[in-house]
Amino acid sequence: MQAASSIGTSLDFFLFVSFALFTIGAIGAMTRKNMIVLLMCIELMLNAVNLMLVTFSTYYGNGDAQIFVFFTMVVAAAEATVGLSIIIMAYRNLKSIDIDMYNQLKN
Amino acid sequence: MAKDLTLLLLLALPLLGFAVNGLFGKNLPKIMVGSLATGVVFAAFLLATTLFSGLHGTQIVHLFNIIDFDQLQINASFQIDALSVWMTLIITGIGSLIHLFSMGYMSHDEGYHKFFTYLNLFIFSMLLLVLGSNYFVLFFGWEGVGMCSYLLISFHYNDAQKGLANSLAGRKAFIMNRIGDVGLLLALFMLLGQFNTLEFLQIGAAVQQNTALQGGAMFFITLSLFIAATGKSAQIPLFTWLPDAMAGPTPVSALIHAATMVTAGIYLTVRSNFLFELAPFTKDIMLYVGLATTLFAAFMALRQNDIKKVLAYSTVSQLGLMFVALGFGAYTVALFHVTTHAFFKALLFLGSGSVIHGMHEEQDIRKMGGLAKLMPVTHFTFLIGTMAISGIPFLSGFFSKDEIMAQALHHNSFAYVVLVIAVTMTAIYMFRLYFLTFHGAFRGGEALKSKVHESGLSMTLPLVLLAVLSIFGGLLNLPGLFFKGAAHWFDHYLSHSTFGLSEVHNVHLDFNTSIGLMLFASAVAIGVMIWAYLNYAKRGALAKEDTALSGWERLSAQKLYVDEIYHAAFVKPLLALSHFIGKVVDIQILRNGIYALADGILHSANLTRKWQTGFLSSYLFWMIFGLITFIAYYILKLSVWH
Amino acid sequence: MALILLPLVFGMIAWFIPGNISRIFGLIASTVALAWSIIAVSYFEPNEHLLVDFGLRFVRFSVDSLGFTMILLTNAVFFLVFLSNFNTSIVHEKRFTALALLMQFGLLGLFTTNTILGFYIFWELTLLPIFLILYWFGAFDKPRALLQFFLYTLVGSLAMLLSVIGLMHLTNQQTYDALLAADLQSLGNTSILLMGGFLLAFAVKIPLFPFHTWQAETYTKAPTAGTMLLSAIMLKMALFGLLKWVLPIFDGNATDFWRWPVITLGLVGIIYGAVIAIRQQNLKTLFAYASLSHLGLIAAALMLQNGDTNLISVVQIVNHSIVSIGLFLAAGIIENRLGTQQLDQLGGIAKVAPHFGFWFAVLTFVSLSVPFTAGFIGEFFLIKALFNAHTFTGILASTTLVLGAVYMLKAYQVPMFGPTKVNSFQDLHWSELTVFAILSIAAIYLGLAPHCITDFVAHSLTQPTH
Amino acid sequence: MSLQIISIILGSLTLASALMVVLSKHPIRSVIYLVVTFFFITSMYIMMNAQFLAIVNMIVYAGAIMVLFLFVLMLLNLNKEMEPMNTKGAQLAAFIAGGSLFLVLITALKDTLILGQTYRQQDNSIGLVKELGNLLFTKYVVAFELTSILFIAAMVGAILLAKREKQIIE
Repeated sequence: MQAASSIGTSLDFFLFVSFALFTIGAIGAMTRKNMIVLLMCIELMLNAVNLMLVTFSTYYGNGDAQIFVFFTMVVAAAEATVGLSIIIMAYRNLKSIDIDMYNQLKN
Repeated sequence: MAKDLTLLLLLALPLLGFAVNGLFGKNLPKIMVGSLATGVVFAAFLLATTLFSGLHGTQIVHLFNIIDFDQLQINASFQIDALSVWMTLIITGIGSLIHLFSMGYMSHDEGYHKFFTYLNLFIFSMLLLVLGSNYFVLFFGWEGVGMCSYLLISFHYNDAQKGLANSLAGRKAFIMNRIGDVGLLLALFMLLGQFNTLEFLQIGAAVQQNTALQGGAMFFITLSLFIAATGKSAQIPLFTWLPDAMAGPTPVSALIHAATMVTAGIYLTVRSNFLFELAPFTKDIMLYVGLATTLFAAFMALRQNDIKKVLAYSTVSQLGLMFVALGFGAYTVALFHVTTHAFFKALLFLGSGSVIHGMHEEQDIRKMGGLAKLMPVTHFTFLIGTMAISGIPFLSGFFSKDEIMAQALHHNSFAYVVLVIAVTMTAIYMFRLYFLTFHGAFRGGEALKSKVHESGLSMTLPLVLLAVLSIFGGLLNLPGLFFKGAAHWFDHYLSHSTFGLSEVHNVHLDFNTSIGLMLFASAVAIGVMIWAYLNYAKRGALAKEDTALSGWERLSAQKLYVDEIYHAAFVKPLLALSHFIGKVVDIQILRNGIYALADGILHSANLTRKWQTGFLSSYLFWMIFGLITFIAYYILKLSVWH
Repeated sequence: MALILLPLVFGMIAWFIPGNISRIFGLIASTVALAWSIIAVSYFEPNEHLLVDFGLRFVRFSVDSLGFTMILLTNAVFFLVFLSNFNTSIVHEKRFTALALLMQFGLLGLFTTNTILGFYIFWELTLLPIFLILYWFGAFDKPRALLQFFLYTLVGSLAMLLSVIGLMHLTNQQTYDALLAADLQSLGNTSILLMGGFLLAFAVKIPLFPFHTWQAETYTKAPTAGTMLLSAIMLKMALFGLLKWVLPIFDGNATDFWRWPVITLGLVGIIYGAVIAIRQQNLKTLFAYASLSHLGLIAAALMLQNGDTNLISVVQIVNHSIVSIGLFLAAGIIENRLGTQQLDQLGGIAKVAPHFGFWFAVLTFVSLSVPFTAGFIGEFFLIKALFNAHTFTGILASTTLVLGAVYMLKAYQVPMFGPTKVNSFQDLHWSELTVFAILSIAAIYLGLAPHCITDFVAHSLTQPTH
Repeated sequence: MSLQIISIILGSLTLASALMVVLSKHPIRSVIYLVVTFFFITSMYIMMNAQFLAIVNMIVYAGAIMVLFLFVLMLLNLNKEMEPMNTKGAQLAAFIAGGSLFLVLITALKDTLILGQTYRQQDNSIGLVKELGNLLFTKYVVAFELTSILFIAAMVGAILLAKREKQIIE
C-alpha cells in the first residue's frame, strides 16, 4: 500500500478538486433557499477544506493537519446536530424551511 | 493684668456671648440673653479702657500660626497701638450702648436671642478687624462683619410684606461688599508678592527702607485697597447697598451702618497710610470720589421721606467727607471725624429707632410731626444730634468738620467750595428731618397718636449718654486757637504710637484764617437752622407727595436713579448673560452638540443596519465577495512584487 | 491592606443580610472603616511610606500621607453619606448599601494603588457601582441623561486606558516610583499625547468646562446619596490623580504644554459655572454648576505645580467635599420633604424649620468661603497662586467670590426666607443634624488650623520627585 | 500512471456528484448525492494513504451525519412543491460570484511554487491509525477530551431545541 500511494499524482489536482468543491458548496449556499440543503452545502465546503488539509498533510508528511481534520469533523458533527435541531424548531414555528423567512433576527 | 491676656479676653468675651446666646439663648429668659450680650461688650469696653490707659508704643500679641509654609507664614496675631485701641474703644463703647438700647427696642421680637447672637458675633468680627496685626486677620474681620451685616439686614426675613425685600437688601449688601472684598483680596496678593508678608509693621518697615517702591505697584495696591474701602464704606460707585441696608432693625443701622462697620474702610486707609503716602494718584482719586460721594449723597438725602433713609444718605455723605480728609493725607482728621460721627450718628439712629418704636414701626416722616411733646427725651437728644451733624458751633461735629474744611481750604479751593455746598445741604436735610418729625401737627392719625409713647429707660439712657458725647466729643481735638495745652490731643495720641502717623503732619492754619473759617461755617449752620425753623416749624411747610415734586426734587427722591442705572447696566446684562449661557450655550450648543454627536452615530448605525438584510444568501454573497477581494489582493500584491 | 478590603467584605455581606437592617449595617460598616482608618493614621508616621507588595506584578499598594488623607476623607464621606441617608427610605436598601460599600472599596484602592494599571482598574471599578446606584435609585425620566454620564466617563476612561498602555509600553515600567524616575522628557510630543489622555479622563470627571454637560443633569436626577458620593468623593479621584500621578510623572515639557490650556478651561469653568448658576431654578442643578465653578479653581491651581499651592488644594479638596455633602444634603432634605426643588415653589422654610435654616445657613457661608472656614483658606491661597502666575487669571478667578455670593445667597434665601409657602416641614432628623454639625465643625476647624492637613500632607508632596 | 487516471476519474466523479447535490430539486436526492460525494472523498483519502481519516469520514459523515439529515428530512415530510427556490437573477449572480471565486482560487494556485509538484518519495505512514493515535493521545489529548464536552453540549442543545415546548416564541 505504501509504495503505491499517490505516486505520480500531482498535488495541484487535489487542490483543484478541493477548490472546485468549495466553489460548488458556495454556489449552492447562495442559490438554494432550503435550510437543510444549505447545511449540506456547508458540509461540502468543510469537506473541501478537509481535503486540502489532508493533501498538504500528506505532502509535507505532517500528521498535525490530519488531527485538525479530525477535529473539524467532530465540530461538523456537532454543528450538524445543533443546526438540524434548530431547523426543526424553526419549522415548527413558521411551517417553512425557506431561509429568507427567517430574517426576524434583524430587529 | 498682662496686656496680651487683656487683649485675648477682650476678644473672647463677645465670642463667649455669641456662643452662649447661640447655643442656649432660646431657652434662656430674654432679660438674661440681653444683659449677657450687653454685659460682655461692656466688659470688653472696660478692658479696652485699661489697654488705653496703659498704652505705650506698639505691641504685638501672637496667638498661633494659621499658615506656616517655607516661604510664607501667616499668624493669627494682634496689634495694640493707639489706632487699634481707639477703634476698640469706639466699637465696644458705642456697641455696649447700642446693645443696651436693643434690649428695649427688640423686646417684642421673637428672634431676640438670635439678634444678640449676631450682634455679639459682629462685635467680635469688628474687633478682629481693627485689632489684627496683619492684613490677613483684618480680612477675617472684614468678611466677618460683612457676613454679620448680611444676617442682620435680612433679620426680619419672614416678615409678611417686607420679608423678601429685607432679604434682598441683605443680599445686595453682601454682594456689593464682596466686590470690595475682591479689591482687598487683590491688594493682599500684591502685597504678598511685593513684601512676602502681610504684617503691618513689617510692610511698613520695608516701605521705609526702600522708598524706590513708588509708582506702579504702589498705585495698584492702594487702588485695590481703596476699592475695598469703597465697598465697605459705601462710596461711589458701591454705595447703593447702604440705604437699602436700612431694612435691618434700627440698632443694627446705628451700630453697623453708621458707627462702626462702615468706618472700616477709613480704618483700612489709615492703617495703610504708609502705602498711600507713596501713591499720590490714588489719594487724588480718593479725594474726588469722596467729594462726589459727599455731594451726591447729601443731595439725595434732601428729599427722602423715610426717616432712616435720610440718615443713611447722611452717613454716606459723612463717609465721603472722611475720604476727602484721607485724600488730603489728613489721617488723624479723618479718624477724628469717624469718632464724632460715631457719636452723633449713633445718637441720631437710635433716636430714630426710638421714634419708630414709639410710632409702632412707622418710618415715614410725612406721618409724623409734633413728636416733641410726646417723646421729650428722644426729641431733645435728637436735636443735639442734628445740631452736632450740622456743625452748630462747639458741638462735636463742628470741630471735626472744621478740621476737614481747613484741610480743603489749604490744599484745594475747589474741594472747599464743594464741601461748603455739601455741608450746607447736610444742615438743610437734617433740620428738615428734625422739624418735620418733632414739630408741627401730628399727621399719623388720632388712633396712632394715642399709642405713641416715650421709650423706656434702656432706650433713653443710651440716647442721653450719646448726646453728652456728641456735645463734648469735639473737645478731643480742639483746634490750636482755643486751649493751647489741650489742643490737638487726639492727633498727638494717635501719632505717638501708630505706625506711619508720626510722619504725617496736618496743616494748621494761621489764627485769622481759622477764625474766619469757623465763623463762616457757624454762620452757614445757624443760618440754615433758622431758615428751616421758619420754613418748617413756623410756616408749616410739609414734605411733598411724590406727584408734587419738581424736577430736582424728583431726582433727589429717586436717588439720581442710580439703582435703576445699576440694574440696567449690571444686573440685567448679568441675568441675560446667565440666561444666554445657561440656555443657549450650555443646553443648545454643548449638550445638544453631544446629543447630536450621539444621534449621528445612531443614524449612521441605522444606515449600516440596512446592509443586514437578514437574508442568509445575501450574507453569503458578501462573504464570497470579501473572500474574492481578499485573495485577489494578495495575488495582485504577489504578482506586482514578483 | 485590610483597610482597603474592609468595605469589600462588608459589601459582600451586605448582599446577604435582610434589607430592613441593611441601613444600620451600612452605617456600622462605614463607622468601622472610619474608626479603623483613624487608628491607622494615628499609628502612621507622616514621613514614612507604607508599601504592600505581594510580589505580584500589578498588585502593589502603597500609602503615604496624601493617601491617608484621601482614605480618611473617603471613609468620612461614606460615613456621613450613610448617616445622612438614615432618614430617607430607599426601596432596595440592600442593594444601595452593598453598592456604596463596593464603591468605597474602589476608591480606597484607587487612593492606595501603586501601579498605573491598578489606578486604571480602580478608576473603572468605581464607575460601575455609581452607575447602578444612579440607574436603580435615580429619577431619570430618559435613559439618555444617564447614558450621557456613563458614555462620557467611558470615553474619558478609554483615553486614559490608551495613555496607561502607552506609558507602560514606552517606559516599560508600571509602578509609581519607577514611573517617577522614568525619563519622559525624551519622549517629546508623545508624552504630551499621553498626558492628554489622562487629562481628558480627568476633565470629564472633574469636570472641566466643555466636558461638563453630563454633570448638571446627572446631579439633578440622581438620588441625593448618589449625588453626594459623586461630587464629594468621586470627582476627587481626578484631582487626586492629577496631583499624585499625572503632574509629577509628566513633569517637564508635557506639563508645560498643558498648563495654560487647562488653567484657561478651569477659569472659563469658574465664571461659566457661576454665571449659569445665577439663573438656575432647580436647587441641585444650581449646586451642580456651583461645583463646576469651585472645581475649576482647584484644577487650575493644581496645574501651577507650586508646592504650597498643592498643599492648599488638598485643603480645598476636603473643603469641597464638606460643602458638597452639606449642600446636596440640604437640597435632598428639601426634595425629600416637599417633593420639589424648584426655587419658585419654595419659601420661608427657615421659619417652619429653624434648625434646618440655621445649619443650611452655616453650610452656605462655608461654601461662600467666609473667613473661619476652610473654604476661605483654600480659595484665598488658590487665587493667590493664580494671581502670582498671572495677574489677569487671578482677577478673573476672584470674580468667583462675587458671583458665588450672588448664586449661593439666592439658593439659600429663596427657599428659606420670605413669606412661607410651605405648610409643614419636618425639622431635622437627629442623623441629619449630626451630619451638618460634623461638617460645620470640620469646616471651621480647618479654617482656623489648615496646617493640620498641610503639615501632614507636606511629607508626601514636598519630597524631591526627580 | 494508472493512478493518475484513477484520481482524475475520482475527482471528476466527486465534482459531478457535488454538483448534483446543489442542482437536484429534491432535498432527499441532495442527501443521497452528498453521501456519494463523501464516498468519493473518502476514496481520495485512501489514495493519499490517510487511512484513519478515510474511515472516520466514512463512518461519521457518510454514516452518521447523513443519516441524521435523512431523518430530519423525513421527519419534516417535505414535498417538492414546498421546495423554495431563488429567482433566476439571484441564481445567476450566485453563479457569477462562485465562478469568479473559483477563478481567483485557481489563479492563486497557479502563482504558487507547488504547481506541478508530485508527492515526495518519503515515509507516508503518517496517515495510519497508529501514528495519528500517538499524536491524538499525547500532543492533542486535552483537545480530544474537550471534544467530548462539545458533544455533550451539542447533545443537550439538540434535545432542548428539538423538544416540543408548550410556550414557543410567539
